Amino acid sequence: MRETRSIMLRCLAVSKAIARRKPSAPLARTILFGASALASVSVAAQEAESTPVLPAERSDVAVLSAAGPHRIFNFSPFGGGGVILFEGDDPAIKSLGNVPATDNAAVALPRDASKIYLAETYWSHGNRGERSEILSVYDAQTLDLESEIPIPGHLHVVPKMSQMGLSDDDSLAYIYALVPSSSVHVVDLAKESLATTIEIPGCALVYPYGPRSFATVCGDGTIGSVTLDDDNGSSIRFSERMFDPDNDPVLENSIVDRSTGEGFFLTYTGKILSVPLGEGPISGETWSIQEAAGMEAPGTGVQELAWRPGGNQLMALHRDTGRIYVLMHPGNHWTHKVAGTEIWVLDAHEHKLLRRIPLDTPATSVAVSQGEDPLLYVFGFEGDGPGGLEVRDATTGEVLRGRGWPGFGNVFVPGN
Amino acid sequence: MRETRSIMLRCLAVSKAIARRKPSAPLARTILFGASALASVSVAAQEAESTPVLPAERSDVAVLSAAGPHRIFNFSPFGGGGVILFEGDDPAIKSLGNVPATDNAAVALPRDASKIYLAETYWSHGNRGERSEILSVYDAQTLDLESEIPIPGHLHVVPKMSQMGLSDDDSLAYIYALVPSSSVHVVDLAKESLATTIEIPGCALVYPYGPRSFATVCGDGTIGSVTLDDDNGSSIRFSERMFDPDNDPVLENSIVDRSTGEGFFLTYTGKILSVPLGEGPISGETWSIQEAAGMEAPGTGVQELAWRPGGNQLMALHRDTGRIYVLMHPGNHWTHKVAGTEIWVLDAHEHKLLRRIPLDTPATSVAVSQGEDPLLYVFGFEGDGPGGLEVRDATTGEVLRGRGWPGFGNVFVPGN
Amino acid sequence: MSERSSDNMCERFVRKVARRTSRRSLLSKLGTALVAAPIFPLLPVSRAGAATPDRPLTDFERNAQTEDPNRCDYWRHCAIDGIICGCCGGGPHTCPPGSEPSPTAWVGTCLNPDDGRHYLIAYRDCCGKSVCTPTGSDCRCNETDRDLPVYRPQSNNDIIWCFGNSSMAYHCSTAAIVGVAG
Amino acid sequence: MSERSSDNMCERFVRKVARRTSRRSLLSKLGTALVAAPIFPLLPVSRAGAATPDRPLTDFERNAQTEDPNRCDYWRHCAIDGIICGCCGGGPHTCPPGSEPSPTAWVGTCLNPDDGRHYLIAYRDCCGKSVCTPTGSDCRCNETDRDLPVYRPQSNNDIIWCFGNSSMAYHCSTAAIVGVAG
Repeated sequence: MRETRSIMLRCLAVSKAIARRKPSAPLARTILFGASALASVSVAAQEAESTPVLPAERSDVAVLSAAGPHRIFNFSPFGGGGVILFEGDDPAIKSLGNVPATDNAAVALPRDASKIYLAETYWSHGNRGERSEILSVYDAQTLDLESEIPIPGHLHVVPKMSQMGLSDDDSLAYIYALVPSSSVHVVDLAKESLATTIEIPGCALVYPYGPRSFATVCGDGTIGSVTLDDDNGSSIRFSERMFDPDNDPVLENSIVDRSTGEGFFLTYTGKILSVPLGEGPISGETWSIQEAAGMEAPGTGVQELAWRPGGNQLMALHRDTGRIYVLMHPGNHWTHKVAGTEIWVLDAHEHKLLRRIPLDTPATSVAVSQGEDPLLYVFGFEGDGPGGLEVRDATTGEVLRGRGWPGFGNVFVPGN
Repeated sequence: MRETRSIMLRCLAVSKAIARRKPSAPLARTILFGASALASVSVAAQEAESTPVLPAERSDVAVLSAAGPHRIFNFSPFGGGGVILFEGDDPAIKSLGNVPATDNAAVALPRDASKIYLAETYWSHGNRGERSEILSVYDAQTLDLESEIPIPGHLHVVPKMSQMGLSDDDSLAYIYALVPSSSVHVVDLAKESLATTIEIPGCALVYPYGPRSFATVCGDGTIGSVTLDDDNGSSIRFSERMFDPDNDPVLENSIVDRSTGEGFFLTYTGKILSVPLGEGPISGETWSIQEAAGMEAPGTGVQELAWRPGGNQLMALHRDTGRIYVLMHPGNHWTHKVAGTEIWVLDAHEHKLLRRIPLDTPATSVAVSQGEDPLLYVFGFEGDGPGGLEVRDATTGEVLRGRGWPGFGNVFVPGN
Repeated sequence: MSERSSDNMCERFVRKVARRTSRRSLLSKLGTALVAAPIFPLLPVSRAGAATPDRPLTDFERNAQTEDPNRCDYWRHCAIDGIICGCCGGGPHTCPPGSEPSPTAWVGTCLNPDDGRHYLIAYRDCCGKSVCTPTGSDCRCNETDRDLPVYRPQSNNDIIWCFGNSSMAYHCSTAAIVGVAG
Repeated sequence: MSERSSDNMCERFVRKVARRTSRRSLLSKLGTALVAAPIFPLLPVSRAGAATPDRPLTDFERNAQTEDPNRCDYWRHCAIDGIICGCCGGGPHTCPPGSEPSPTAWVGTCLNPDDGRHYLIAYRDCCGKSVCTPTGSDCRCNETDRDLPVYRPQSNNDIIWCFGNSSMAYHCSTAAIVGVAG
């Protein structure tokens, strides 16, 4: 045995010179790395040259600034993806960092985007072993995991905006689950614990509004609304039948304004159910976005070509101006996942088409920043290449910047 | 509250008619699915038509036949990949199934490929939580997990053939690890437990041979060989310095024949160290594959263009015929990971070039099946598209079949 | 290739749920339902009106083929969303080795162009194993004929149908014939 | 962006190893080494002869640029294998938010074309977080100037250099200047 062979990996000493950022100070010690590979690191002063020697660098970790209204949170919980953060004003649309998520996780952001909440399922050995159902809480500036709140579970599904959401005051998280029964888990975010679980048989998804309420969509064509009382008891109200669930159902990525409780439920054929979800009976008016555009409202024909909504996250609302953005494509009925070739901009209250924005490449998803100077984010582009993210002026529709990058998924923005 | 709304997901009864494969028998019961969505499934006899009704099908699970010599195990432990099985004789080169593996797992197969051994690291919450270091044992026909043997760990590295291997009789698994010191964990596969850990300071990787021995390569330019005694004690021998570890090191994916103990260690510049690893002192002869091809042996010049070995799993040995296959490309020194544009076929004992096989697309990896009618597998193609797997006649080099499919990695074959 | 039975899955499903949840009222309901019922995988429901013989064909139905089950345009795939198990070592009703068919499924009503009949197709996911790496260029599909939102779960193709499996990890999706659509 | 110190990492490394292993003899050796040594991240070694001023340039050195650190041909990347942290919210010596620099690293000796000097570059991996999804088209690199096999681990670019981190999950790789190659 050769005793001179030393252990390969040792935490050996070097001078603290580098730590103190004195780049040209000679190292006080050498580093041993195997007896036969002894060599010295010398940061000795170079012979005088015209350019200075580049200083030694200390490894550090980036921390983000607090999110402004143009921070972008792209969510793609598949194959090791998760949340990728961008800044809408960054000309390069370069990642600011990312947060991993399990396959089919769900996500929600508080209005100031100071946290990222992820409903996740883990098995201790990847696809097997002990199961953990948790709500992971990340600090959205350090991207450090802050806590893991045990929850009963969440629905594993192609990600939808309405799988999970926060109460208007950001104090409660509502998480939709399908087994053992269709229900919503309510998490008290301050206490970091489950507050209650509310069964919503026959209905699914959560559209929070106000301090302690959420809407839900039901398989019989009604809209439900659940309100929690102070003891976490709950009551549910239903509308009359407002849509045909077999032939022209409400799309999952419909929108309820968290603050005002105004619901905008979009159907496969392009009807919007405008439903104020305050007190009392739930009802509302139904209007057609094609009629708002001066066209005929299409029916449910499988060979009835018309402009129709389609995609994944196919609808966005700019709350202050009441503008609704919808991805539209020409197609027959049952093409509700087809990528949009245009974005239609509609006045949510006047029921008027304001603008049609043609897209160079069809896209499946759209989002809009809140507040002043809104930016329109278009993503989920078709094709084999990188998914891309295009940033447009939300008022004019003009392309401001964009960049190909890999991904698909949903985009979340602060202020919603 | 509407009491008629039933729980959404129930395991409700249906007739056993379908289970008994009587496809046209009417269902005895209806399926309830929410009060408002009541509908009946009727497999009633159709009105007489010319073609028979297709029978109802029962879900089942595929099980593979025992591996023949042309079974292929492609290993790509990144981003949710793992082992994908193919049959070299399948004209479509279609997946037979796959076994998941953690990022940077290591793999080994017994000679009959009846099992798949994976050294894996799991954290209970994906990238965090409790760590498990295990050797996962899969049945290679059912692809079911049979057991998880706790081990101290394995090196996380771009996968290499020599990270892990089995003794000639398939009874021991040798798993290379770097921390806390360079060492080899020996697992008794019958007892499903760790037999011992052997430190190999200054050396790395395992090239098993015989019942209880393995070679290893050392940072000072020597080859080591460890032999276990019956009590799992061990002794190590070293060769004299056989290569220049700073300038012309031995490549990691070098080969030792498990049965004969013949080692073929290939260096960056294309030298092969033929080292018989039996009893006594370790020594051998060094020959140049370029000289075997009638060329000059290249040096280590960074602007010295020559045919050089390069790639990932860049070398294969057909044991019965003593043929060595090496991926070669024209390049300077330090291009040892560049994809090969040719495969050179060499006689391991005569030190002669037998054939140069030009490749249509440069590839980083090569493998050969053992026994009669050997097949040559070329994979790890360059470019953005699917990695692909090309099957060639190992004697003539002729392309037999091939197919693009996503992936990169190593290929393991039975009989090695 | 041989077969392994997927019997008793529904039973296992309910037992697993029982272990995992603390909501006793629900469990007792489920338990009662089981006592009265033979054990068999949950079958999907037909959607009324899906198979009207004289309605026009959807684009999928116009283009569907019956030869290659490992392509998205195979007739049974009219409402599939996922990776075809045939690209992963399985088949139209066969899970790849080492995975398990889900006891639950979503359903499509697809036209077989060879016999002109509409069949109920159960898109049973194969589960318990990480996502399959398919070999083939047309293995990841998203067809939406009569696909409904998750509040109509049995007609929704976005849900991971791995409830009650040893783990809910999704591997791929099959398209088994359940019967003729009535 | 602000910074967080990566001090005391080596110490944490050894402590974690101590908790994880049962091999007491080794631990005592490591423990002894530590008592004698200030706590500081392990620094890589120079390879003798790497920086001979009059040797010809490698292909990488001929083509290297000093403008865009988020491309593979940036001068410091002469021996990198991995995803550039600058494509993930980090920088040449900065880990992306939420990840941790490894206390250990492999080393390259790279020529800075702007000053003609060879620098020792520590390719410290950022760890503790799943693999980064880079944004950019030239972020996954595999450069091999003077890259040696794993039996010369500190010059090997294939090893996941996440020893001693909270978890060994690999996120991306940085390329920090350690000093001028002597």
